[in-house]
Amino acid sequence: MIRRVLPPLAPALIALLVFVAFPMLWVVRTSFNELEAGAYIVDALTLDNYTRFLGDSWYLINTLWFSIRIALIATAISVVCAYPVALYIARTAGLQRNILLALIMAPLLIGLVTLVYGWIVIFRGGGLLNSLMIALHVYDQPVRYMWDIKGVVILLVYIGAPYVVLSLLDSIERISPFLVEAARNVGASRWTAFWKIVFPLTMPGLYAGIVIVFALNFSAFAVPLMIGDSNTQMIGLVVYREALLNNDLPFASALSVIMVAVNAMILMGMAVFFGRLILNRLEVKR
Amino acid sequence: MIRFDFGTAALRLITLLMMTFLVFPIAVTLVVAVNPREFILPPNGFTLDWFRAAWSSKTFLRGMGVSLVLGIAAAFLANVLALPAAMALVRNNFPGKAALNIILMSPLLIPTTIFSLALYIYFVRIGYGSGLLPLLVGHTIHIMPYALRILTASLHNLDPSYEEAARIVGAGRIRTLFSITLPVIRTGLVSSFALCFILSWNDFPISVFLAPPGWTPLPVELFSYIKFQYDAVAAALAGSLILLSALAIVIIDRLAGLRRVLRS
Amino acid sequence: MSDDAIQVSGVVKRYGATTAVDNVSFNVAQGEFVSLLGPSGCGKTTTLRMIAGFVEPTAGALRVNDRDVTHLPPEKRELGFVFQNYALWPHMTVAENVGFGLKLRRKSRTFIREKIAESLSVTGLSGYEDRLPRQLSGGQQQRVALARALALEPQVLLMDEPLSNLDRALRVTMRRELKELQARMKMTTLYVTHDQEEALSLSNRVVIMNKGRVEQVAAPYELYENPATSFVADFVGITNFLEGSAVGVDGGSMGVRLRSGQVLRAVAKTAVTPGAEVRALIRPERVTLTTKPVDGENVLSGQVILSEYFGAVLRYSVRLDGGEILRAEVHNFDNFVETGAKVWICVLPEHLRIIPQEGQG
Amino acid sequence: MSDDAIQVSGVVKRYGATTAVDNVSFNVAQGEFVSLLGPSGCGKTTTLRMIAGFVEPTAGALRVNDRDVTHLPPEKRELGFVFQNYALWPHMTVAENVGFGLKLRRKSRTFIREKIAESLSVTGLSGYEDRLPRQLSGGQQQRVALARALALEPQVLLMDEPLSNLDRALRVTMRRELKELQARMKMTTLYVTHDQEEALSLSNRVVIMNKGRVEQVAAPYELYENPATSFVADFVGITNFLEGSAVGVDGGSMGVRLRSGQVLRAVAKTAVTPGAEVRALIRPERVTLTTKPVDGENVLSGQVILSEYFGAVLRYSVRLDGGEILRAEVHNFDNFVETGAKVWICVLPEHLRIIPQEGQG
Amino acid sequence: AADDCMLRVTTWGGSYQATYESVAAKFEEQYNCKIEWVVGSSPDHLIKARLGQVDVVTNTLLNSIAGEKEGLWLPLDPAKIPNMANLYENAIYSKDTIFANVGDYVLAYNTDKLSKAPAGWDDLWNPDYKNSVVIYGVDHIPTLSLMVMKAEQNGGSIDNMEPGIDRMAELIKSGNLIGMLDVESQMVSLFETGDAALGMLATGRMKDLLSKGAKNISFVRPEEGTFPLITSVNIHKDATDPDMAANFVNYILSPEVQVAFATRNLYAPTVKNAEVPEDFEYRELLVRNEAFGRLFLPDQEKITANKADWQQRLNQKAKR
Ligand SMILES: Nc1ncnc2c1ncn2[C@@H]1O[C@H](COP(=O)(O)OP(=O)(O)OP(=O)(O)O)[C@@H](O)[C@H]1O
Ligand SMILES: Nc1ncnc2c1ncn2[C@@H]1O[C@H](COP(=O)(O)OP(=O)(O)OP(=O)(O)O)[C@@H](O)[C@H]1O
Ligand SMILES: [Mg+2]
Ligand SMILES: [Mg+2]
Repeated sequence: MIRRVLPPLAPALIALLVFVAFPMLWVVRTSFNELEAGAYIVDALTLDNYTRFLGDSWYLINTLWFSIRIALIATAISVVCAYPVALYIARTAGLQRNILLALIMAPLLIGLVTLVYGWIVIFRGGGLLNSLMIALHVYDQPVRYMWDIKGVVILLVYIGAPYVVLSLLDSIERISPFLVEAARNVGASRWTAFWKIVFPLTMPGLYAGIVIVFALNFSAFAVPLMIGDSNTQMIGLVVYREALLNNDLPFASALSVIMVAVNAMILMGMAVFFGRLILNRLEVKR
Repeated sequence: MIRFDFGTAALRLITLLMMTFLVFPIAVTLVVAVNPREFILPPNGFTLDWFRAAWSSKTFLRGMGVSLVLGIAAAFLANVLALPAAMALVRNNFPGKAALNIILMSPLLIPTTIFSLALYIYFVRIGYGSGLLPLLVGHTIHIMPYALRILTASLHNLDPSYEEAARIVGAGRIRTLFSITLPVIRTGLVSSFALCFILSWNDFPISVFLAPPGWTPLPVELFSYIKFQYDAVAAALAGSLILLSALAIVIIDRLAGLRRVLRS
Repeated sequence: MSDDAIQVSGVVKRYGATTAVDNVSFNVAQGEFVSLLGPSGCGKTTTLRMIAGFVEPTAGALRVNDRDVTHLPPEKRELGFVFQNYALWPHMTVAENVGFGLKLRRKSRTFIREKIAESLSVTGLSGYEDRLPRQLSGGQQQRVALARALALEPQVLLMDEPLSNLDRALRVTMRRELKELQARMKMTTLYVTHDQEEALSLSNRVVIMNKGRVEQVAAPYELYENPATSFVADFVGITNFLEGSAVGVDGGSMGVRLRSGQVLRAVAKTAVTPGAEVRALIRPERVTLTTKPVDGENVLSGQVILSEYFGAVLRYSVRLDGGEILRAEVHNFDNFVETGAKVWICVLPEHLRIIPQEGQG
Repeated sequence: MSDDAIQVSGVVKRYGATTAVDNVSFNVAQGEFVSLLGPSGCGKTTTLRMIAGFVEPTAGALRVNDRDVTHLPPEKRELGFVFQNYALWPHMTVAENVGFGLKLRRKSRTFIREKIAESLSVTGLSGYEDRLPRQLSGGQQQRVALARALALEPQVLLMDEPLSNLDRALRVTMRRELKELQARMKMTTLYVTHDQEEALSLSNRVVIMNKGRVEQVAAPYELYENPATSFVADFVGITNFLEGSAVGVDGGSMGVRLRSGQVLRAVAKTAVTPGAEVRALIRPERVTLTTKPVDGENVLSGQVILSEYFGAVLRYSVRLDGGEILRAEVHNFDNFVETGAKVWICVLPEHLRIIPQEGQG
Repeated sequence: AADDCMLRVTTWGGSYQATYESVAAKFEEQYNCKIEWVVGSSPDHLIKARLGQVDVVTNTLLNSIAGEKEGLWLPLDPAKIPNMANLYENAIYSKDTIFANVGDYVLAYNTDKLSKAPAGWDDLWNPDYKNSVVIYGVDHIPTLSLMVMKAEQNGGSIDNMEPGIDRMAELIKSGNLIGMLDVESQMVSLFETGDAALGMLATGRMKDLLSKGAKNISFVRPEEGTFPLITSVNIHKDATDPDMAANFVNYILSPEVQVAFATRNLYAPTVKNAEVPEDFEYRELLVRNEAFGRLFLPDQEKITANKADWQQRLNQKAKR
């Protein structure tokens, strides 16, 4: 087994060892250092950086739990938005398909940095979104989207949804239509056939999408940086600020170590959950 | 055939809404890019000044070139690393597989800022502080887990007998991979490549640390630019990118169509 | 007409330039067992899939139990269906596959459990409940597909070669079980097969298809003994065709002059004009073959060029002195005739069937 | 031993708790045609896949053309293989599927084109060159799979039920083509089938498998006439088993006392101790059935309880007065016997085969 | 030769780099030495300096101080940098660090929305300006400086920040703020579109606004003082060619380059002999004379040491 499994995994594992594990040793080491006044880093062996975060319920609630919550919410919305689109695209072909795929990828291709212009025009107090909503009588006072968590979530969805579509497509396309027919034949409506047959079989793609988008969201910093306010304490942004604006590398390193641990636990949880749910069944070897 | 006609109308509507959601900001950006008053809507005229400025900026053009080359190279390398790993993971059940999966996903767990900083410091320590290698490695490693996930999903539904059939007519592992496996999972492969390219194309933190002088990718150039300068030049650049992608799609479609015509 | 469970009227299916099914019409009465028999690619599966609602006909109408179902979605048609390629849901165990339809019908848990157990035991799969489809052999998968359809006890059951991957012994058993089930539950059954034995032994009537068209619809005996076309004659059982011209047509009797000039006497069942080009059809099992010279009417001589052993049957191919190849089947034999041996062949006049040569008006 | 093309020695395959193949050994000589015959799920496919190198045996060794291939990758084994589920490459046309192996061997374009055309014409698929697999019917797909293997003219060909989805007429034709091809190209062939007719008519020898084990390896006639176990007897053709005890064993002759007390005389081929529990095996086609009372040795009377029509064959199930069910086949018949009719049955002593009852030491 | 001589100089991207590049050719020619621009954000400059990847560091004052503590810099030698003699006295921060140029953060306002010019920073708290005030994010020096200023004005000091933090929390809770922004250019657009009535703005951005023809935006420098935006320069201790680095620093301090940054980027000169042309349209935007004296520059070391703590306390107080 080892003989068969190791060679194909070796290049990736070696790359990870050399370019992730070794550099991360430095991060772990730095996380035990001290920061003197004036952003001066001193070699030390202290747990202060960890206790500063983990021992402070304010950080735990407003940064860690906040980030997890926002990442989960944005991921969930992305999935809900992207799934039907992926279903639709899977049924198209030729030019229509290419156009749809292009449109899906366009926002990512153009990049957040430039699209922020468009978003400001849409989001700002007297912007297009508020004008529209007020005109439609959804609400009558301008709502704050820009420099607010609402905008951050919308933007995370805006960026996340295309990734979900991309990761779902192949799973959807490879489902044999006979399986759906068989379900329809035993009395399943389209809807039931979808939920009981198609949906479970798209789980591999869905899982991929969720993992990707959750990881992106959880460590996001560009979106909260540009769309968020000082109160959007997304942990990725906090790391960015501590490392780059406050020069507090020890604290940023400790935060990173914590993030890696939390992230790994969440992803591990997802792996177990999805594995139990379906993936294990699809992985049985013939 | 009743493929997946689950409420076609509803699906079409949702897709339409989603596309609007995705495209609307782009459209607005385009309007900004031809609006003499930039962000003040409605536009009071039409100008190509911003476009002209964008296209006469050597930094942007060079940045675009760098991002393009970098994205393609990194996406390629990431998939090359991820594909065999994905195959090994999907085809075999062994103890510790879940843990291995997480290890392979590790670049995804580390905040990009710290990852790139650590990688940068590491490269300097081992004496490769400058040059293109760190930049390429950084991008490749960062996007590899994404490729791994998408390819794994693709391989889940692949019937192994396709490969067996190729092996038995004399194709070695490599030939089977290229002639059978890859074509069969091509949607997944294209998705994976596209996703990797986009991730690299959009990356900011890794490039900030690892890009050697003269090889600054577009997002870094753009971010530096808009940090202070707030005009529609960047919007015009976005507009140019939209038009370029549209052109690329038409060309690809033509080529694909052409191939189909030639075959029949 | 109201006791027809299935009515197929003028149904056509085109895929681009290919016409898979071309103006097919037939009925299946309540409780009847009808087989669709025909060569590979003749449109059997397509016809069945149109009835089930998976494929929309290009033209024509379909009625099931006196309802026009032409545009009804499959789940409203209340038909059982067994797929040629099994179409088992890969993420469900055997038990879940079989129980899925019952669960949709909101049956009680105990009822479902019992029904699953019952269907699996009928198909010889007890003990496989928790396997996943890909852990089963081809034949086991096919049986799960069958069990899945049977569990719902449908009034009308459509089956697409449900036994093709089973071994002969199991096929015989399953065939009996199926027949018995069908009789007990009075299921109207439309059965696609390429196996004439299966079609003949199971069916009340058989629909013979060829190139998208119906060639003949008849009861098994009728079909075998009075094939309407030489295609049917050849497809339903093995047939020898000897070409010649009609001579001495006389009341109930007539002769066929073969290429060799020899005349075979036959019982005339259809009107043939003397001198017309005809074909004499002889079933291999109706031929008597000896290695000793015989004299008399309807004796042909020739040489054995191939012998095939099938256990209960020995089949010889004989090159007649006129050059034609004739196949003869021998049952209950104790000696083999060597290849190359000279043999004499007798055919009784009542076992010769004469049909006009086709494609000549 | 060096003229054995395939040697399978003590091969075992376990999937967790299931033992799919259990200590299987057999050889296939150069140019020989051997079939693996057995019920669904008995391990035929698994055995074949181990020889091809797709599945690694848990234990045992495999040799092909005197090379130990147990750990060789499939592409180094130089075998042809036809898959039970076709495994056509979905992204390649029919021609590309067939030509792929040739392209790997760097043959010239014209050569490849000709070979493709040839293989497709042998399998009756000319004109389908540019179709994609999904545009073909089940049988057509199976033929492409066959053409793909044949195009390479392999020295050793493994086939997993290559004809199971074909209609009978085509199957008979393909069978002949295959046999002829095999003889012409002297391909060593190992053929998995669940169809005993196919196995008997095609093979030089047949390996009978049951529950992962080999039951008997023998030439077709031997197998049919002298089955080693009642499993083989039953699986290879239909067999009647009548249970009783041995009486009057006397040189070449012996008797079996049935439950009804009646004694059947048989030619004794194996040594049996008087009084031993035995089974008398009678092939249905060896039975003579009449509606008129007959007297004499080895006549049993009973009542027809089921008749099945197969065209050339009519099969009756008769409940004997002793209660046993006996099946009789009638060929070349002109009348049917009604269900419920009283019938008399004769068996010749030389057509009775006596075996000890199994599981009794 | 030009091939061997190469000077690695950090710069911010965009217009700053553009100005640098516009004056570099002359230097490169004169000293036959190529300049390689290391573009990045301020923290990158420090990190790259830590790793010895640069020769001359254009920096923020905070980073210069941090680097100084870590011993990253070479003392600047007036003998090798003759132009240092022209520096204003307070433009020499330490033996390692001098100011290359200085901008400031002024109080910008929309003349359509405010009938008269705001009197001071306290106007940001004015309840009339609901949802129309912009200030920089809490990590940014102007906001931190404002916090210190408010602490001092309310009975506290940089060592007793409670009053300042309270005051800032009030501002956050007042509902006046459109946002505390991390991206400067977004503030420009807020003024441009009329969303913002009042707020902080760097003089460089103010110029962007004015040059775009935003006639309804004006600015004041409150009596309390404005917050400086300082560009400092250091020479790295491991510079490959310290003399050439000194030459470059000297060149930065030349009137020519000083005026270039003044006219192009609105960074006021730090040398006495740099004459900004009289006809320069945005002369008013350059911080000069008594305004220069009123620049509010609290103890940078204390700020860096404590700002994380202040931020957290502020966030807790503002309870958002
Ligand atoms: N999607 C399709 N596109 C084009 N042609 C098709 C398509 N599906 C089926 N056909 C063609 O229609 C004809 C009838 O196919 P069908 O599957 O009904 O045959 P069948 O009688 O079931 O054969 P088999 O016994 O081999 O399964 C075949 O010639 C096949 O190639
Ligand atoms: N991956 C697997 N895991 C567990 N059991 C398996 C697996 N693959 C096959 N089996 C079992 O091994 C046995 C032999 O399977 P195999 O496919 O060899 O049968 P077969 O003789 O080819 O049958 P058929 O004629 O139905 O195709 C079966 O009982 C099957 O359920
Ligand atoms: Mg079919
Ligand atoms: Mg099998």
